[in-house]
Amino acid sequence: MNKIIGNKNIIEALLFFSGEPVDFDKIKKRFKINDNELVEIISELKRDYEGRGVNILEFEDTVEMVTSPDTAEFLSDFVKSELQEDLSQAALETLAIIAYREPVSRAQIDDIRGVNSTFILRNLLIRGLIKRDNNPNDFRSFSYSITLDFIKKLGLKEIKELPEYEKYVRHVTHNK
Amino acid sequence: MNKIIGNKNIIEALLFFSGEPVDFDKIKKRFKINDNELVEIISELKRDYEGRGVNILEFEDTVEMVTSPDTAEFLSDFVKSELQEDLSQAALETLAIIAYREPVSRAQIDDIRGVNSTFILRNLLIRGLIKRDNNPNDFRSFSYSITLDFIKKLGLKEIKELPEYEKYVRHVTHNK
Amino acid sequence: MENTAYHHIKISQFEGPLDLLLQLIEAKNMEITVVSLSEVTDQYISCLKDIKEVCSEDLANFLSIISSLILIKSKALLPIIEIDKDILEDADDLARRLEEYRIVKMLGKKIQELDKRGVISFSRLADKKLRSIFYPPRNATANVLYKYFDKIFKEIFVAPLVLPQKELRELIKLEDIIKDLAEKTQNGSIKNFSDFLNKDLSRLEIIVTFLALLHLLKRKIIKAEQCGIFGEIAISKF
Repeated sequence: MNKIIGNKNIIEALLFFSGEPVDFDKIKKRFKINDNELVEIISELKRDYEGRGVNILEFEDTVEMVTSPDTAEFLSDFVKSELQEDLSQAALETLAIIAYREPVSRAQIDDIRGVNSTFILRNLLIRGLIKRDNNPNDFRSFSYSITLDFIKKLGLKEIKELPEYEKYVRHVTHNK
Repeated sequence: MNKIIGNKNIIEALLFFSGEPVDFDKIKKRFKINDNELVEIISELKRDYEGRGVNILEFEDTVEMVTSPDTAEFLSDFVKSELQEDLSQAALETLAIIAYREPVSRAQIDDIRGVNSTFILRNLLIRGLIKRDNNPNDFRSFSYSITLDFIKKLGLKEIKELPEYEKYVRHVTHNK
Repeated sequence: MENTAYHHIKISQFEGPLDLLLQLIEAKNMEITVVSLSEVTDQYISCLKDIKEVCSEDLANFLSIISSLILIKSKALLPIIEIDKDILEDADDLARRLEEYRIVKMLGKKIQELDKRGVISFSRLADKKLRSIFYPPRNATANVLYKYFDKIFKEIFVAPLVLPQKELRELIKLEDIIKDLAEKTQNGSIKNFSDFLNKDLSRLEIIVTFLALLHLLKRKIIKAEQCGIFGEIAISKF
């Protein structure tokens, strides 16, 4: 068994075992492999799982093993997940702002929506659809971005699959 | 997509998702397939996972997806290496909520913290600091409490010996 | 007559001041421009009067948009008046904000379509056989847990929810102001707009009052004349 194959198996087992997104950095460090080797292993795994009931999902330098979206309908008898809950108009607007404008502060979200977004942000945070980090340029405020759960909820493989992503995406810089 | 392939994918997703052995009967009933079809699907899946990091294990009329035995040692080393001696602020906060409010559901913890606690809870579980009583039909209704090992480690005989425990318990008005 | 026309446009639920404005403009199949903003001003105000439940912060947002709309509308109604450059920028800014909101709302609808497919990737449930390794942290002592819980307790369990004050809501009784202004003008008890303004009025209240004035002008209930920029506005019975 050569090194790449061996590592590939262990990484597959690790992804299966973890049940959550695993950082690229952790894998690289632990397996003492470089970026190229990691990319190669992940694309091999992706190929293995193409058209299968399980998929490999990459998001912001993490990788996770998940069920393939087209099996969701049949799994719903067995699963009860928050991801299945509907989104209100306020949630949809706020998610759209965050997904297409991330990272974005609460003030910016409020400004675009024209209303206070405190409650809806809290709701989305609890549901795990968005996350907040300290704003790199202002430690008193948070910046919001979407999570892997949001991608999973929509059954996407990556953020770029969002509708008209290239056309409308605008990554704001934090100089407000 | 023909019926057999479709079902195979869905069963693969189900096995992946479940994290425990799944009864043959449950699968046959749910997918309206007979013994022969089930046997065929399982052997196809076994073949797909031959020599891989994840295996299909059949045992007494149940089938389960597991990590392959030769990855076990590595995985347990990996988990240990991931554990940091100190807990993060978020983890301490979660632990404190569980300690003073046990038994407490994830929904309650999320509600108090205002963010999703899934990954933190998983981490605390792996470290053996908390345990959960599970309801297999509803992931959200697991309830969490502090393990006996950790109570002892804190130098307490029981959780009620935490500072000001009685004072806070009187305020269990947060009945969400 | 114009008033009845407004009510034909059914406004579904809206998410806030910008959403209401957008729905009014879209109901008329207009593009978002300064002109279209000016055209929906009256409707916007009449819709706002019907809103019963609105918290003070949202009300302030509504009022700030109303004030921009009124400035835009005043410019349209009274093209002779010199308008400050800032005000024109304000109008452009409102149009720009509304366009941004329109895009975001449209993208939200597209996200909803994706969501409605019910196509979801699930993570694995936590392993039932998850083998835990007892590894207690150094930094989690009984006192540390106490400290953290005490902080949370004070924030969440004890701190009362600060409810928005009612003051702002009281402020926008547009209908009352219109009635009052009409009455006082009719019976001649005031002759100038400034007579009607109380010294203690906030900027927002002045805006609302000015709005009442515009309404009465438009309905030809009163006449108004202004001598010079920032000059006094003389008002009288029509």
